[in-house]
Amino acid sequence: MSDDYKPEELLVGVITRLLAGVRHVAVGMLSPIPGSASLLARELSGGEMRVSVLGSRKMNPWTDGGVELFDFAAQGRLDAFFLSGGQIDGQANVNLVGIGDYPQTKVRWSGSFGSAYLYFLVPRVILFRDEHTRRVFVPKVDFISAPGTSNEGVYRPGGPYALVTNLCLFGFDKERRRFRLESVHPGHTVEEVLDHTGFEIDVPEQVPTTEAPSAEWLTLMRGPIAQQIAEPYPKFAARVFGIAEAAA
Amino acid sequence: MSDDYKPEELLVGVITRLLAGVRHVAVGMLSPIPGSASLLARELSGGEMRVSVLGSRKMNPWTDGGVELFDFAAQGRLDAFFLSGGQIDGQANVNLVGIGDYPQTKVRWSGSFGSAYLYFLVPRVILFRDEHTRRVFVPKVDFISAPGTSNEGVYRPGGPYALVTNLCLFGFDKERRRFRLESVHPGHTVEEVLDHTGFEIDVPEQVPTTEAPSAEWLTLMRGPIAQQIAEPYPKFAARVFGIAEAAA
Amino acid sequence: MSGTGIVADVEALAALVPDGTRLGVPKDTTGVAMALTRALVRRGVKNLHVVALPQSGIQSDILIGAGCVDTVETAAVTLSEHGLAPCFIRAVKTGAIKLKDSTCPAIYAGMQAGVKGQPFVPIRGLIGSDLVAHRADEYRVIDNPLQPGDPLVIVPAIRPDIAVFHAAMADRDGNVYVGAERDCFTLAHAAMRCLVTVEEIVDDNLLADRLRRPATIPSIYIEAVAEARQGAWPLALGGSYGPDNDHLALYAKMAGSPEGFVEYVERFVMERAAAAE
Amino acid sequence: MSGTGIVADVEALAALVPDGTRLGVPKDTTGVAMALTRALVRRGVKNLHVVALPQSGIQSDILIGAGCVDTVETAAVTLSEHGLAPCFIRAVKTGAIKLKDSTCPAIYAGMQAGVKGQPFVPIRGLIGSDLVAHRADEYRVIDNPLQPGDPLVIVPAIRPDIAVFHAAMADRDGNVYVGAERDCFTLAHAAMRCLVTVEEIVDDNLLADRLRRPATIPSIYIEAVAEARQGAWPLALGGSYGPDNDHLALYAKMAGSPEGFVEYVERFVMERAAAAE
Repeated sequence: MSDDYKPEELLVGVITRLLAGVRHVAVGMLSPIPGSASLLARELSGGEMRVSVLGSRKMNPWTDGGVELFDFAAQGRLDAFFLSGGQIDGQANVNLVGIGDYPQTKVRWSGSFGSAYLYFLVPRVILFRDEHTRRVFVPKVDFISAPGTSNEGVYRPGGPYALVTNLCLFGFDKERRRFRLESVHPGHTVEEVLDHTGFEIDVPEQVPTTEAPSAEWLTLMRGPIAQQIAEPYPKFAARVFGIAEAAA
Repeated sequence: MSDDYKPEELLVGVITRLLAGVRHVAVGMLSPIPGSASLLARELSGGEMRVSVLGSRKMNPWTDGGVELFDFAAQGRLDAFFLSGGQIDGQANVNLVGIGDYPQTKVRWSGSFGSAYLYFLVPRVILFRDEHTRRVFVPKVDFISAPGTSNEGVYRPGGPYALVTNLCLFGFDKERRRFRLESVHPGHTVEEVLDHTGFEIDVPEQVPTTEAPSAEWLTLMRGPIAQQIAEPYPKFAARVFGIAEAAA
Repeated sequence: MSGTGIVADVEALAALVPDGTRLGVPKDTTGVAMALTRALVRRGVKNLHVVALPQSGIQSDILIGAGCVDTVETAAVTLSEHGLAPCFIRAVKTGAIKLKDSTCPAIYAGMQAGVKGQPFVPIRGLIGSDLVAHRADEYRVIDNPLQPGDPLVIVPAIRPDIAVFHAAMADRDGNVYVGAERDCFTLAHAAMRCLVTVEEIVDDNLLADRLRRPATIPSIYIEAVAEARQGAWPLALGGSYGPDNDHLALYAKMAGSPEGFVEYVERFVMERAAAAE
Repeated sequence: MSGTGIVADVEALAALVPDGTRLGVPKDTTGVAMALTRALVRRGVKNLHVVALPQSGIQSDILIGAGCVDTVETAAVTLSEHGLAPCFIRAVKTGAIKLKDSTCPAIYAGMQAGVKGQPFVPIRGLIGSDLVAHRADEYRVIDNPLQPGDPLVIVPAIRPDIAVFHAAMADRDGNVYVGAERDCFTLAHAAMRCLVTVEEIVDDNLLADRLRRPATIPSIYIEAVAEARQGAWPLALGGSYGPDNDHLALYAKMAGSPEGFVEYVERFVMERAAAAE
């Protein structure tokens, strides 16, 4: 364990652990932290894990159009994916559309992208949002882009596996349809998490501190992973891992 | 009109007339006579008509796999196609499977290919069979690969438009669900047609003789059309139009 | 249709797009016909129903801002790393456009059903999403006829009136080479009509080119083609050029206010003569 | 799956095909893995369920004649210009194989539904065909939920256990270039596993080759590849070589009698050592 790491490096470490044993993980657009974690997980798997990164030229195996990733997921070939949300509620419902009454919402975001599909079909959907506030983590989302849970009988091999924020790591209990606090990141507290979370969660008596990335992992992040992630995300690689943008 | 033509050239002429006004005609495998007629029709259209010939390298626009022709037809983009049958009955039902009780038929042919689809979707399906016998033209087919007619309510922009044989040309009356004798080829008679047809047909009082190909059409057939059809069908072009196989 | 027409320029293509067209467009990285989009604004097209495969960016944002759009059918409108799409956001808030919010795979599946001439397609997922609740007339939940007790969403086939995109090259017969951008096949096949801009019109037949043929859309789907150098600018054309990120950032900034957008259109849309496109 | 394996030869590939496999194969002109087919006969595979996209020829005929096949699911089995498929015809008459007769577009649509992970697909046509009557457990007529009074046939998704085909080249990562043979994409994507023979294994990465990438199936779908020169012989490989019509005529003649077929297998299948393939 090292004390000298950036918050992004901690999050990369957290997500990397969530990807253990995955055969194929896909990373969506604008996701440098999940992307770095996926590449680190691949490195740790000895190259066995497949990683595809949307927006990357080199880490993009698809040759059958934009539909291919979705078809691949629906066939059960994709084990892990990342989603975020403008709002996320306690049942893991995700809102990517807006705040207020649809359609004339008073706040509008881009749209639902592939969430309403992949959330059902990918076994480990990792929710990631680095703004842990009551504005984001609401009691009930204003618009369900993708529901966190489904009634019995609905074909749903996939769903929420964890929620990673800048404060903590949640697991999701599908039976109870609730998040459970798994660990709090170094420097933060359970109270802080509760203060900034707008929905009810399960809190065990002992909440561990999130494990910091090991020196070995940090070396990998700042070495080969930084080089790889610099291709789709040169600015991120420069800012977090300190490699020159030109290196991409 | 010319007296000096081969039976195949007569049939090419008959089919060419059936293709007047077509935007796109597709020709299936092993169909040199329909292929030649389609190419002649294109020539006469000043190149406006599109012709695709399965099995041809040059006259094959498809680049999205074998499904593309079927999708193209289902969208209503294909105006004419050719079908044949091991058996054809008086309601224009087509049998490409076999004779006897399915599945263990005592005679078995290759199979139904795309008939059960294209027969519904292509407005002018031209049935072509150059063996006019009661063995082929039966009262009722043993297996319906593709039905000649459908009940009301069934989506069916397409269907049988004509039946061309070595003896005559039939039209098809969709309301009455019966073939109607349109013309008898030179050298043959109505009685001969009736003798060799196993189903009931409508016979008008006056049955014209099938128009022979004009000298102009024969010149085109033996010139540019022979050259074009020699690419997919070198043996046919050599035998019928007398051009050297090497010319392909 | 009597063969594909090679037309003079994007203004000539834009003249072929009637008001009220359901216009199929690709996502930003696939080859967006931006020069043609500017020509559409110049021609003052109205009441477009934009259907994006499966999402859109600056193209839709400009058309919306310029008042050309009635309805947007999409999984998202976004300037991606340059932020939210400002004109889209404003139009949503004022109710100036009708929304048909969807999700990428539903638009893909719907358009593929359109390609196949089938009336609808059953797909997984979506059940319980408000996307379905708000489009209940189109997205129906049915019981799987092959396995009762298995609910499924069905999506109606999508056949745009006209698809428009930008590609690397076309030949004089109107065959269009799209390289790795397979979504262009889906758009061209699904749409009733297809208008294409290309970087370059080449003399050799692309279907006769063994290496290019597999990535060439045959002319039977293409109504007209116009040459438009840098026709995807400021977006990228895969294999040819990248996005002009400075310009996209400038757009995001200027379009952030209605006045700024008007100035953008004046400078970068209206004053760009057809010759310059 | 831990990356695609490059295996030594077609015998090694054949060893990966269990008895009872539902085997997806392409039509004659698409790149049929004939060398692998001979290896399957040598290995003595049993009870194959062959599903052809959408029809088959000498490949299925040999497998049927050699007793490797339990079920044939196809729009046709034919030697095309060389006539009917003799072993297939005999097996039908004796009831030695189960038949799942279909029509080309239903097999395409079913396999495309398999690619998309959807349970079925509605298609036009077919209503009133005995193909539907004899497969009533699979091909159902339903009422269009979006437009009552519009009957439609639904076809279940097809996902073969293993797809096998022959292609021009693969790289060392297992990416496979199929050129214009788009049906190979459908087979590879639809199948649970995919085994491929190629004319040549090349050193350069095919996905990095701008011209070949659009026609390359990425290795994520490919379990194993073996080099097999002339691996489609006596059939054609598009862009590489044509069919050996003399040999196909010889096959048609010899396979015309059971004894002749036995002799054919002896001469052209069993005695062809793996090295020769």
